[in-house]
Amino acid sequence: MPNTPNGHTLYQRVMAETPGGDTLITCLQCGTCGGSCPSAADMDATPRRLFAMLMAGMDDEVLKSNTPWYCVSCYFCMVRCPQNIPITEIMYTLKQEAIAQKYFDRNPHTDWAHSFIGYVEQYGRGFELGLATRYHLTHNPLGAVKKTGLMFDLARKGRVAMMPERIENMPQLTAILTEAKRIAGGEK
Amino acid sequence: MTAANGNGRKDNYLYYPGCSQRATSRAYEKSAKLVGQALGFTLEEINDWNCCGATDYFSVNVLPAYSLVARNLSLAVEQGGTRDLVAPCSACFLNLRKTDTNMGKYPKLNKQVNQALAAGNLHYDPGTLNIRHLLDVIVQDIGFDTIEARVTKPLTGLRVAPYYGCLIVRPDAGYNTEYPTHLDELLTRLGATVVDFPMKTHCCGGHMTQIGEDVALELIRRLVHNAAEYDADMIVTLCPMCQLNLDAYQGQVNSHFNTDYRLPVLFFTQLMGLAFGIKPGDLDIGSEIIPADAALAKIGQEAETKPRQAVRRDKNALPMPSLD
Amino acid sequence: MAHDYNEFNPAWEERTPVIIGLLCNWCSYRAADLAGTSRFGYPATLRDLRIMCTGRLDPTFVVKALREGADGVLVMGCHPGQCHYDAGNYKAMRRMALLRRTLVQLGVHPDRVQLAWASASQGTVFTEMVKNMTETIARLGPLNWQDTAFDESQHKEMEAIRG
Amino acid sequence: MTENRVGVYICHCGHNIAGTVDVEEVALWAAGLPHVAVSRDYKFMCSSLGQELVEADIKEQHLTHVVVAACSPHMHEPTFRQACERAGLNPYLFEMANIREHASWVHPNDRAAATDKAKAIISGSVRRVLELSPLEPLRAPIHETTLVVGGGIAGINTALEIANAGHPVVLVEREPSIGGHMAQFDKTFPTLDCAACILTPKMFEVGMHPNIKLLTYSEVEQVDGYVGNFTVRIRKKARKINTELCTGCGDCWGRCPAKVVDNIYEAGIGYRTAIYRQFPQAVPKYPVIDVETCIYYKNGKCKACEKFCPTGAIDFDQEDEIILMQAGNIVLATGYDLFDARRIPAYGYGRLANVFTSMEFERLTNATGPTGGKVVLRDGVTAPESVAIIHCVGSRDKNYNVYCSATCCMAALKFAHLVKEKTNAEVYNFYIDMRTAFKDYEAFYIRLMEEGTHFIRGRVAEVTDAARIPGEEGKLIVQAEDTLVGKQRRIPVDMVILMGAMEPKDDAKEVAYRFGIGCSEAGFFTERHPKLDPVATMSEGIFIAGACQGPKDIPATVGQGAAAAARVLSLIGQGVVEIEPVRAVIDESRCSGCRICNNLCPYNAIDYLEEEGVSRVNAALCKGCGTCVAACPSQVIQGQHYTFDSLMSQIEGLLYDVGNNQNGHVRVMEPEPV
Repeated sequence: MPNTPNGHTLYQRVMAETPGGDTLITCLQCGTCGGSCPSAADMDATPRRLFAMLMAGMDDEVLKSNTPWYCVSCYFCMVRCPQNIPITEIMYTLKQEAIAQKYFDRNPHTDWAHSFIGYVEQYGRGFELGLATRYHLTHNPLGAVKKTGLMFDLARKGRVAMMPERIENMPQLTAILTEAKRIAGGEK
Repeated sequence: MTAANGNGRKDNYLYYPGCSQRATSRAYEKSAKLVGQALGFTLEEINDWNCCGATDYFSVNVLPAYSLVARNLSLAVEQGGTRDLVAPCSACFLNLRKTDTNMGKYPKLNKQVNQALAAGNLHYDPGTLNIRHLLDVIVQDIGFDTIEARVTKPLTGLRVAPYYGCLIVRPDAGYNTEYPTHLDELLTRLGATVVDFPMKTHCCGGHMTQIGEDVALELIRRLVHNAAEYDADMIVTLCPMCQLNLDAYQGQVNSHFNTDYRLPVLFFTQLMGLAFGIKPGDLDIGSEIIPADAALAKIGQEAETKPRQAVRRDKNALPMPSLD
Repeated sequence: MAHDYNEFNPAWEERTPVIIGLLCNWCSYRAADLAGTSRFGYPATLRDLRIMCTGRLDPTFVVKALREGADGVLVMGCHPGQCHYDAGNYKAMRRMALLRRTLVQLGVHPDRVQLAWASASQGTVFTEMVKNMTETIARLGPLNWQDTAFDESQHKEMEAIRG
Repeated sequence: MTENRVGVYICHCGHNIAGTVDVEEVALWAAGLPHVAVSRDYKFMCSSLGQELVEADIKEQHLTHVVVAACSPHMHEPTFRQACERAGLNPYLFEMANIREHASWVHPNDRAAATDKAKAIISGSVRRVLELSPLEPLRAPIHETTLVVGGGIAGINTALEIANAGHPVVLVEREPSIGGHMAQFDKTFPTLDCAACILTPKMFEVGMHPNIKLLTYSEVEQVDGYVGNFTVRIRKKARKINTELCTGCGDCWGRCPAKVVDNIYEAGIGYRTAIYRQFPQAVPKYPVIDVETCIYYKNGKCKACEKFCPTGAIDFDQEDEIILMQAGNIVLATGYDLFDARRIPAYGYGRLANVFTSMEFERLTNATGPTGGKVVLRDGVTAPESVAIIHCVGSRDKNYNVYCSATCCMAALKFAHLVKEKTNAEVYNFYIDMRTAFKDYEAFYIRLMEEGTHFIRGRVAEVTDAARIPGEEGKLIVQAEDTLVGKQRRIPVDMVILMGAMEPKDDAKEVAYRFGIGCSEAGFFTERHPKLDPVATMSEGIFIAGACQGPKDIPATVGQGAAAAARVLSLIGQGVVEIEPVRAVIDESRCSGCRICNNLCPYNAIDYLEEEGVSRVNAALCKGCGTCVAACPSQVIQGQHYTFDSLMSQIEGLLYDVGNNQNGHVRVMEPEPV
């Protein structure tokens, strides 16, 4: 069943929500993106195939796909795309859609992203130690042990901040983000 | 506008450090400031800047992510008018630039972001700032000749693999998006031997080291393998994320793939500092996980062999096309 | 593609902007033709006429168009250096500079009269120019410039002098 | 004076206009315009029935003026002018209202706005047509000589067709020999004919033809005039060879010590000497000295060629020659450039030794090429065991050229065959879509499949020498998504061939400007009509043929060459051309003799008559731009057909529904803030 919030297909929403995303309609299916992608081997569908699925209305499969989550944002596909489709940005939109529609409510990627955003929204800045700790302890306790050694190495070299830095005008940032979320919500 | 003193050079740049500069890449900030001092420019930090959102904020909610970045742009304009805004981190550079560009290109985005900014009594008109990477400033505004003239301890004998990473050249920052050469040229002017490094703009794995380690370790392996194949003594980076991934995860790459790479990874500003005669300690050399001292000890020594080059020529060969 | 010009200026209650286009036969008229054959859409604000060359631009045409009710005039020719008649567009440039200055003295915003270039192959350039000009005029609002410079008797006099 | 009776005709153009503009309503409305006697709408005005409608009305309704609202005047103005003339109405009392290109096609989603705009355009045209005066076209004889620019297969064919019909031709070629790109090729697809075997006889025929004057190593610098009477200035560059004496024996280039890379004929993979003949079958047979690389021109010494020349034909002091000629018609057959593959860094051309361009490969596989036809790697000796051929390099790509270059798929198949034949290497074709239209092409594709060529559907992402796994070391790795499998593949090969796009010549835009014709944004010359008039241009008497008009293969190029020749021959057959009487005329009785117009005229067509103290336009030189008309302070210069009154009236007409014309109220305005 296609997901059609507001009566739009996922394909239409992706094109509307991504800056420059309307070029997706001109995809030649040439595979330059899938050929360029450094993590294509781990994706269940190459970006090209994902776009074909998107156009075919296979919304459910698209939102379930791990493809956007393996995107490393290297922008190779985007600069090589013969149709100038902002593929990397479309991957961001697809992740956003998958989260919003609860397809990827909890997985390593979203957990990491949510932990990261949590710190940003709380302090205004990223906090690597806290982030890694929070994420790995909640999500991946086994991995956390491995990471502890690494964190220790970094700490020994003075490369870990022990306390998060908080920006001064946190209320201002909160107000901006709240408003942005309200606008984004209203659009859907 | 600040007074330009020749060659488009300016005394003072607005500076967006980014979160890493306060933790894992302190060495980068420290060396960048010292190099700036040596070359006669200062970096003026934007007051109360916030995180650029990295890649993760953009994957969850695009509009708040743009708004998050735009707050920094707005604060920068309040502080410095229309000056160049410099970011040393490639990811920050990309996000700041992307926000500015896309706000200019897509009126709807511009309107919405400014609507969000208004909630914090801020506003940003796209195109007001010129957002630049630190390397671009050093190469374009200071210029190779000035830099070369400042070199007191040339890095002769040191073989370096210039690693640009993705985000300083892509999607479009005015340089060749796949095979840039400005870092190569800079390192050559410092006296180092630049090795062929076909993977120079390939991905370091980004945040995948945290969430998809197998993917990331393979990407790091490719880079380190390629640099080693061309006999580099070290990899030189310009991005905190690249440095962290290649340096801190090299050990894990070795255990994962049963390899034995020991390639130190330094920031280009650290090498500039060394060439300018600044003390290694002041440049935070030693804070890398794979120690650079053995590689740095080669400076000034005669190399035993020539590094391998990609193009091997033969006297029967057909002419090669020129690259001009 | 109906436009709501009120968004730019509330004065567009009763009508939409009207721009007179003076297009040279060799470059910009063909660019407009190309925009048509390529089906590039643009606002229906432009009403154009063909002159052989922008060198034929008589400032009277522009004043006439504004007096007859146009909100703006767009003159388009070949790119500098590519005039079919060598340098007619440079002559247009000079006349235009003077004309715009004069129009300001008559109380007309100079942006209402613009000179631009599009080669025969630049359907997109032509389209963009019409869009930009329309937006400019939309922001400025209706001109309704009806005999402000002359009253009717003076006008007759001028006609008489002209013969 | 007779009463003005205007006929207005609104064309539906099928759905092209009627689909957007309410043509019936417009016709009804137009009937109410002042002086309009007849107003009709009709399905296709340009059809013979549509034209007859106009003709009948002119006769029966006694029309004095006609307006047809349809397509661009550049399309059908001549059609309706002829119709008027047939019915006895002076054709210059006709006006075309462009409601297709300028209305229905550009406002497709707004019927009301498109209809309103159509009315305004028609209103303007009706007002304008009433101000027009009858004119007679100027007539001029057609000069019999034809100038053909470009000596590739298109130009050769055009020149031969015209010359064989008995008319003189001047063929100008920039390079030292004619032959063009075809002379560089080894085989031609799909028949695998030897290119030289079929081209050389034609080149020879051109060289010997009594009606063809061949000017090689020459360029057209300036073109003036109009159809039937072009004046052309040609620079014949100094060959430094006295061709009267030279026998083409080859002793000179055999002794020349300056060896340089031949970037033109050998596509950069072979060498030539400073004095050289491009290839053995060159026409003409004479060599040329390249002064850029000749040692004598650098340091004043050497002259080896002069010493060994048996006939004393070397002339170091020879200078460029300027040739002025008259031509009645011009055919441009200037060809194409191959895409510069260095522009795509991901494919590594110039950086990775064994990445070749398609033209490099043509020379490599050509028996007269630098390796004697052996297919080897850049080291000059090793035969490849595996070869990747990449399609669409610089074609179908918004970053470079959006169009399909049309010939590369077939050329790639040809290469695959030649590689297989000569080296038995594995060949991988990476394509987006295989395009093998036209006669016998698909059969060739099937044949290549049967030969065992691998076809991978996927545009190559990158070519790299960065080995990832052991099997890749020392190879070029071609990385692409195999889109039919849906997986990324890395194929290690020894050689990569890039099928570069066919691009307009780098100076195509300058050439178009010089000859007064249009070109696309990319730089391909624009034909008068893409389907029905593919070799004519918007400029009368100037025709185009071959790849300068757009990418095409040899059969299509040859066809266009013949088509251009036929168009030229029909004009020569007419003997006389009619020229638009759009000219400036000075009312000498009112000219004050200020002479402002004299200096403004770009053609020096205005003379000052000292005795009369007035200026006069020389109609033969005037081209009707109107600059003087606009500048005359006494307004006594009239631009025929574009008179002051006609344009002023058209403006009034265009604005019939706004401003004063609508409600007539007068308002004094506050100055606008600037």
